[in-house]
Amino acid sequence: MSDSIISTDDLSVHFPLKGPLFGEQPVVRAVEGVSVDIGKGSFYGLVGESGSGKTTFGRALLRAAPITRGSAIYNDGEVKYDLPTMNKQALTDYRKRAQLIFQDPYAALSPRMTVRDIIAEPLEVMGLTKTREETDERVREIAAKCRINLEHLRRFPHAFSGGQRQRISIARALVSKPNFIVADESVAALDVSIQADVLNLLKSIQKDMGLTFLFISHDLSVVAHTCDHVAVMYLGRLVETAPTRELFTNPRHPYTKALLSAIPSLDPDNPGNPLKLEGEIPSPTNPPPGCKFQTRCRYAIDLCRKEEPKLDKLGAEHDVACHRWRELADNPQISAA
Amino acid sequence: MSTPLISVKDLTLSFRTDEGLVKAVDHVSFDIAPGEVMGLVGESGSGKSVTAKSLMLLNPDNAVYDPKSSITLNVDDQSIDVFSLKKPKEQMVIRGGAISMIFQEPMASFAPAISIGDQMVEQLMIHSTMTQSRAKEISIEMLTRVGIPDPAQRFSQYAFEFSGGMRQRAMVAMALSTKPKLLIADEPTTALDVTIQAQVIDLMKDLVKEFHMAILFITHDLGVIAQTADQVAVMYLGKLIEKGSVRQVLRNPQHPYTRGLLDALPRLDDLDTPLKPVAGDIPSPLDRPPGCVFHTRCPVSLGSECETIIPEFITNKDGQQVACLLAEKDAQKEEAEA
Amino acid sequence: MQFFRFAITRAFLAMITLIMVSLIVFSLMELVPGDCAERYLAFKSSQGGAITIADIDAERVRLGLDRPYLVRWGSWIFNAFQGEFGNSCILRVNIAQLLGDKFWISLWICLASLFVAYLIAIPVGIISATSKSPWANNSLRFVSYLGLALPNFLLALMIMLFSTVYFGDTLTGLFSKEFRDAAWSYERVMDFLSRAWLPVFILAWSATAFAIQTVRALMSDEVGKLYVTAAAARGVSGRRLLWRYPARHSLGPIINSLGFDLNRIFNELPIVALILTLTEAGSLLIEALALSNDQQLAGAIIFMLTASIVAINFVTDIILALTDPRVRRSILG
Amino acid sequence: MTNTTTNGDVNVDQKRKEAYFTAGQGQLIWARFKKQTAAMVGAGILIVLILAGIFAPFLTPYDPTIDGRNKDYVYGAPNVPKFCDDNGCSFRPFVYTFNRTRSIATNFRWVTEVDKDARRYLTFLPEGDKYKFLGMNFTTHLFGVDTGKIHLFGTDSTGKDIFSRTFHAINTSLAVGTIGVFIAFVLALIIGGISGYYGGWIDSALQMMTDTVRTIPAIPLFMALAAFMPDTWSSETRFLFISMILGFVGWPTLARRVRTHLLTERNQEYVLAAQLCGASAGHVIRRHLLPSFTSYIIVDLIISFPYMVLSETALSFIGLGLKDPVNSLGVMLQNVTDPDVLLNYQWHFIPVLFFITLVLAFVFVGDGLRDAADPYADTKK
Repeated sequence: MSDSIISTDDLSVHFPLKGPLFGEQPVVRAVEGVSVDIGKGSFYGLVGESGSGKTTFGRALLRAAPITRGSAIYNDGEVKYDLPTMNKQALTDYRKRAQLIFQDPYAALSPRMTVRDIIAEPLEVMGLTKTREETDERVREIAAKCRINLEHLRRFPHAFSGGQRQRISIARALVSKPNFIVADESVAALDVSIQADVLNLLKSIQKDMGLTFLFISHDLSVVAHTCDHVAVMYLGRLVETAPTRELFTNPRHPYTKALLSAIPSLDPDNPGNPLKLEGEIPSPTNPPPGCKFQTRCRYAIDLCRKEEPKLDKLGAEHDVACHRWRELADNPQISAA
Repeated sequence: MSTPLISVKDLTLSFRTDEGLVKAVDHVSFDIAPGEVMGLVGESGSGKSVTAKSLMLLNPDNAVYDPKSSITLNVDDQSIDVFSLKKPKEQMVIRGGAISMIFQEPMASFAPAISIGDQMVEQLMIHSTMTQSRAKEISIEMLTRVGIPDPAQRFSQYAFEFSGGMRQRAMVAMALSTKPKLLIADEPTTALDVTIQAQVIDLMKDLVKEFHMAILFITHDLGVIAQTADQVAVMYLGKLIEKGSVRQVLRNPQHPYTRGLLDALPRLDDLDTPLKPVAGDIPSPLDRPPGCVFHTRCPVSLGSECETIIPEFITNKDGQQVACLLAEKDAQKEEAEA
Repeated sequence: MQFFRFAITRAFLAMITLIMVSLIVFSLMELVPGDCAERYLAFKSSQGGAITIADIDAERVRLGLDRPYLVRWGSWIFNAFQGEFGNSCILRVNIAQLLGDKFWISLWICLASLFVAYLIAIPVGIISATSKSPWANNSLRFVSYLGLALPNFLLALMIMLFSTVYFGDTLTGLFSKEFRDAAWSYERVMDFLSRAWLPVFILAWSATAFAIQTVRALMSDEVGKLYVTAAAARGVSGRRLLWRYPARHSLGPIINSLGFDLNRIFNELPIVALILTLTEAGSLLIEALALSNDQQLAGAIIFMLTASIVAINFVTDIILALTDPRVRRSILG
Repeated sequence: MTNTTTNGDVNVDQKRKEAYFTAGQGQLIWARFKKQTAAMVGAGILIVLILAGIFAPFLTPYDPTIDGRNKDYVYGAPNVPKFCDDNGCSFRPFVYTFNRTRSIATNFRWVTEVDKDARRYLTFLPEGDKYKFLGMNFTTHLFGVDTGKIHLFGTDSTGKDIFSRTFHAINTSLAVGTIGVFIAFVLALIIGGISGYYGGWIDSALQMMTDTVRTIPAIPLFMALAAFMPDTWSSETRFLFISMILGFVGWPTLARRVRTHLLTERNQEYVLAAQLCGASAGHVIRRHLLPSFTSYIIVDLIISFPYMVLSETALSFIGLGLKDPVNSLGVMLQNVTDPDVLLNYQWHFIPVLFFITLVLAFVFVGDGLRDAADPYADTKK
């Protein structure tokens, strides 16, 4: 697709583990063969439980995690970079165009720098502004956009609550005027009453500045409300991807279905769909053979235990990686063979 | 109404800190009936955990309870004043006897170098006169009951050898092994993945029925509350601001904070309504607003009245209680009209 | 089997450490101006004999000092592992024989001090970490700091002088005169014990101060952990809560640091020995190290001290692996 | 009226809060440090002692070496200045003149007779022994007496003024400690820094090395080395050599701490944020790593300082460290080993008190700083 700002093909990230001195070295296959296209200007959601590899995938796109295999192309219309092979100069330029918003607003801000210095740091490092006045102006501009009280710029982070800190963190990510932002669980640490505020801020900024977001979250309801396209990951693999509404009304992968049904409903009289998962996500050092979800899947058959399913197109933008999605779609009452 | 299992009255508690006394819980009162699941909802800093720990006198040493606070526990036709329990022997009833507690982080709440089984047996033997082998039998039974595979082998393992979900199951097994009348669950599912959370909630629901115990379920997640609780109490900055049955509170919230919380929550069954955040930030516990604690963020604040008058609880005809001046005025108006 | 492999690996690592240590010690002794041959002949000349360069060279060849550096180190370390350190430069006697019991007595005195230090420090540290009274806390802190500020050689001196003045006995030495050269017997042991308490006490003095700080810091950390609250919530209380939970869990790091605590005591041994004139123990050390410039003897002593620290570290590693399930599982899988 | 006052209060409160909100690391540490009484007292004493050490040549009346001795007042007791006696009072404090004799009748001990009629009045800023300060020669001292000599802490076996010696000894001990700490710190920073910043196999190798060095009992080893110090070395060379030895004893522990700080700090999210902006290693070190651990390093330095002083004292005490004319607290402590001193000339213990005070002050300040050094610990949830 030409209008993708990021497109990956078979992207894998493996981390070596400290193992015995001799013999086979254990490897964590955090991300394995993930292919996605993130459309320019989209709010792309990436969902998964802990250990699904979603954070690593996001970092790999920012070249903060080593890409072991596969390709990842960044193309914003102005420049085009092949992420795994780009040179130092290209990387420096890429840093201006792609940024990260962290999860923990407490850990992400240096307690020893004033808010102004924190937001100005990317400008200084990247050499985007020439004079201090210019830097200050840029900082004030972005701070206003993120609804940070300008009088607070000389304060230190310890003066702020979680929501305010997260806004500072957002301002820092935006100050270099990037095109692509990875927001890694950026509202997970916030209270519900603050969370909506930050989500709305992200949405409005995305519209204003025409950004593309990769929004990583474990919370399906948050994703449902903010993203226009969602990818579901399980144990380093992509299991299903579709436009948000399509995914939430018509989930195809048994894991997506289970994930959706696991969200407790706000209606006390509606206990929800009883499709509950047994067991827990296996360790990425020692993944099961075949389909990675087979150990917890009630529909798993021999084929699932032997062969890993490939992503199957079932609509223009809806892909699913399951051997049995057709059968299951035809007959939802099907039982495990 | 029958006698409540536990009755908390005017619980007020401050912490002695470098900055002086910091009020964490302010005149909190609620009852829990036997076999009832009470959901205590609140955001960070609302004092919900501190309230729960008060029931077991587990707050750290710098906690100062207001002398007017009272907690009464009614078990076996006996009425126990919790604050009068001074000696460890007397406190046994609220610590693992009639009340048990499970915590948010199952990993941190098991001693790392003592096997899960040893910790379970220890608790059973403290609270009864049974033999060690009997205690072990019961422990393994409990582990089986909460759905831990290979319980006999798991019995001698350590917390770090369990997965997150298994640890929380083991925690539940341990808490229930002494057959308490009240289980305090402090954010028991927050650290878990959704699919595991669903498993643990199911398990707890089953066990409530089976053991006929009451639960004080503390969480910030209204969805979890909707699926587990009978009664709900909402806390904000150390104050209880609304309580009632789970259906009343979630379907017909009276307090502007509860309403705001529900509006701010992204819901899967309604993707079109935009999220409405509660304006402003949660004030630091160091500077609690005077008057109604919520007035700094309240969209319907009455101005100076809300800034000075601390609202009292009023009860509507369905038994739903709310502490809000606006609701009070509306009620008075209705009364006058009637 | 797994455990056996672990023990072997650890032993192997300990050996490597010891070899590295020996290289450092040996090199430093080499760096010192003058060698054994010069030193002995200088000593001889001071006794009145005339010496020439040729004499020194002949002596060098006799002692094997003309061989290359690494070869000499190799043969030194090879012999050292067999407990053979050659002859003393000046005294001209076999070092192993010269040290004999003396080294072991010193080692036992140090170990006894370490034991005493923790015997006091564990309860005191626990009390000071868990006590609610600020008064008790502050005074314990002050006392333990005094243990640092009043160096033990000064303490030794004061005790000694005090006893000289008031009891007429200097309390020095490890044996009374009549037992100094006697063979080991029941009486000699008793005599030894009646005098050994003083060096043990004095060496334990600042070791205790250090140990209290360690125990206190570890306990304060552990007491605040959630599992302690959780245990209290289950009805565990009093001493049982304290010992079975935080105290047990802070034991690991304490065991881990024992080797380095012993090192600190070794650092103080020579000075204390000098004051208490413990000729049987550490003062031989001083004599060899400081007074007679005997590099062969000095090297041997330092090597043996280090070897005992390495040995302690090895033992604590094994103990830790046996007592801490986390370590145990990571070895045994 | 009442309203304005409350408004004023609110403003003051607001200002106080804003001051806290805009307070940097140093200010926060100071604010926390100030609250600890013991540490503040320790800091006060420490500053006084350090100043006393630095300005010792001026503050004390005599040369501390053999040149400044008082031949006529060997083993002399302290002179306590008085304002009043039987002969009346005086605005100027005075001491008495002593006449000392010894003969077979007195068992060859010095016997002192006080001549209460011969007062020696204290004078301020008198000219006296020559000393060098900041490279210049001075002869003015803070105080003295108009005739004869004054010995506030008495004199030692050769008649040297213990008061002067004590203050100079503080100076020397602090200087040895400072150089020792400095050497240890430079080594620690290089080795711990490389280890912590690069990690991986470099870290493992350096850790192995550090641990090996840590297993060698340092003092016996350096005693052995010190023993080979030629007697011909000048006192300055000895001084440098001892400082270096102390530095080499101290570095492994410090290096471990530096490494741990670096490792934890390097993995902070805000460091990653800077790296994701393309920040160079230099920028990360300058803006994040250094500011984050300078406070810890200062704490570590202060905590290790008393051990340097203690080790120096120990070495000097057994005669392997500093020797006259350089005198340190260790040299001073050596004097009290003599039973004769304990029985007859107890004023030799005065330097011991100074020594204990100095070490205690360091320990308390170090402790207070350690508690204050991480002002952000409780803001992290």
